[in-house]
Amino acid sequence: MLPKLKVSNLSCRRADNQLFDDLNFEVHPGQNIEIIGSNGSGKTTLLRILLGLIDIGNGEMEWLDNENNYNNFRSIDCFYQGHSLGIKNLLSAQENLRLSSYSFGVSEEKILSSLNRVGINNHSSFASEMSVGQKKRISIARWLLKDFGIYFIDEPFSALDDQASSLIVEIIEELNAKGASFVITGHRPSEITSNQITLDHEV
Amino acid sequence: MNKIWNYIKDWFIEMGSPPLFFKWSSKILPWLLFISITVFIVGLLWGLFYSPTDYKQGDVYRIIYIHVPSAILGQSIFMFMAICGFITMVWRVKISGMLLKSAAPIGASFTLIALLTGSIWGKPTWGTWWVWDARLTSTLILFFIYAAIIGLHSSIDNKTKADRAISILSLVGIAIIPIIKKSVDWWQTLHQPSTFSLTSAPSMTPDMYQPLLLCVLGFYLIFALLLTMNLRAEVVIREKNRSWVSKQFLNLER
Amino acid sequence: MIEQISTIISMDGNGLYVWSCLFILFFIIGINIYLPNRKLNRIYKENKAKAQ
Amino acid sequence: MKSNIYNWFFLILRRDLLMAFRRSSTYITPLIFFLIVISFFPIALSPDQDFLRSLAPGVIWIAALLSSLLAIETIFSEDFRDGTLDEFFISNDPSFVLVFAKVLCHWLVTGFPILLASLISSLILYLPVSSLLPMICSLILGTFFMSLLGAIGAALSLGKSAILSAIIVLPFSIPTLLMGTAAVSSAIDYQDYSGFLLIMGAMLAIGVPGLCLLTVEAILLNYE
Repeated sequence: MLPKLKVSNLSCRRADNQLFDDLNFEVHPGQNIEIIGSNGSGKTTLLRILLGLIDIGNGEMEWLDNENNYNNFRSIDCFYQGHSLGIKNLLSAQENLRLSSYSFGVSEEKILSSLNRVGINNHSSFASEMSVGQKKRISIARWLLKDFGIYFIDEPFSALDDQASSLIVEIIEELNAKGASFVITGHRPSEITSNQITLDHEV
Repeated sequence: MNKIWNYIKDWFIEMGSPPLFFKWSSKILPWLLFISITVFIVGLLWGLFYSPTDYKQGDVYRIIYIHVPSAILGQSIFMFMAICGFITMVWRVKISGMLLKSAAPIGASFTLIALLTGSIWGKPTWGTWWVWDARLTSTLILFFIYAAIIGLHSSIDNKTKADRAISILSLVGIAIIPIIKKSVDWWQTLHQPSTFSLTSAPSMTPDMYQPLLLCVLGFYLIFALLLTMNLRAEVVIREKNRSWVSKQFLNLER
Repeated sequence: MIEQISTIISMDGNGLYVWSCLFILFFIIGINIYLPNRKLNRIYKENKAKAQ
Repeated sequence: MKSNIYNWFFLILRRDLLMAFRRSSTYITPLIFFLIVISFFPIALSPDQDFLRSLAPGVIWIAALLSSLLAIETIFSEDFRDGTLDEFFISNDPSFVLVFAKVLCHWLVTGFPILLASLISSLILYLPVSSLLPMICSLILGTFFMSLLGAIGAALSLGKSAILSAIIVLPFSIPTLLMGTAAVSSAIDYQDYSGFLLIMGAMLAIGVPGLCLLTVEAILLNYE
């Protein structure tokens, strides 16, 4: 199968630091990529460059479009979750999920079942009343709303108990089976993939 | 046509690359220093000593040779900054962001000179240090806008990011400054008849006008000089860890 | 000669205004020349010290 | 179902309004601030009726300007902090629509209560009834323009002090202030005020697309 995203010769420098240089990788359907690096090594910047949020990198990113051609425009459904979870405190769990699914329209059952899948049962209570772990679970529930092409997740394994991290691994494997790919970042290698890119320029 | 345009653009980008800029500016700096200071001093001497005395205001009108050029500079530097801001936003040329940053304090200085000298001029002619005249007010606001740009730049630590932030602000400014000038004029006509006008002699004689033109030219040259100096300092500070700085600026071979 | 100079300087009693304007002009331009050169000098000294 | 621009616009608007009404301080604080500032002028200057009447347009306008500026500082910061702004910006929907929706929501939440409060303050500042209409019209146009300007200030100073965004925005607000006060005071003098309102409308018409686009650029800067 063709890779969904081809990155070649990507490099980026910020002020005096070369964040990364000559980065090459491909994201294949159903396979994951993990970007490992310490704080300030440019993990988040890399994700943002990939998604086109900022335009400070040099190099080529090619996305597979519907007709199996590569071009520079992102036409694959992408899901991005940054450092912060994207959960609004003043909305309930259900409303948060409904907001994330505005553009593709998801039935209420799907929302509820996604929430149940991650172990959130009080659907209508505000996110402000929930703990950080529970908010993290809501954000994981959003992965299940639709079959996205590539998931870009910034540090999914930080600040989680064992139970929650095994839940994440489970869900990632489940989604991989459907053909989705994950691009995740982290401080140290996790068990979900052996396909790792290390960003370690010496500061 | 397109080819020529691209050629010109590439040439400018190449000339604007920090090491090359530092090299050629080092060569022209002594010349610029000499020419600008000569024209500046000659213009001021001519205006302050050899031009005729105004029959109405007496010798105090000679402040015009300081006041008017700096007011003109205050406005045209903002125009310059807006052009730099546009280039920074559209083509992401690094040097134009630095130009914008280095021009801001100079523009603020000239606007401040215009304000202070205008106020000093006001004392003997109007009998008071400050009048809420339309031009004075809009110059004051221009000064505030310069201050806002400088303040914004210093508050952002990432300097490339700060350059782009102030280029956005300078673009907003260039759109709104004409509106400010126009609205202050209207405000004047509404509240009080504009009894005061800064150019008290409406038709100047040529021997008053010629030194004024020379002064304006001299001020522009001084601006070019100050800008080059500021930009050189800016470039070296931004890139002080690069190898070209130690080679060219410090003449060291590490 | 001295009288001529003093009439030029006093400018019919308005001299104070004109000369203070001139002073402000040179003072502010002087600051603008001094500051970037001081920055350059500081970096020059720092790097010289580092190199030796 | 494919989302179009209007769905996207109303989604943001609905979401922001919903959240604003769940946290009542968003619309009550600027309102109270406005009334406090208004009531300080008679106390500090003089309770004389004629004096206050001549001062009223300026006082109301300054208070409206400051309170809408005070409130706009948080327009993007919360979304930026909790990551929802990232999501909006990587989605394929146009981001200037997002900015416009957020500005409109902010205006509905803060500018609109200020309009109502300005009616009350016209009573305590002895403003004649004939000048109420130009005051309301100019405040509608002016506070909306201020919200747009404030949005760009807030985006540029995201995560920094509120005073910085005030410094950025206040010099640019002069035309609005002048036109607004001029409209009200010419109505007090029984003169034609429509010209001032037309100019404010023209500024708004240019400001909506221009400032929204520049605000998008300013927000994107914060991701670098």
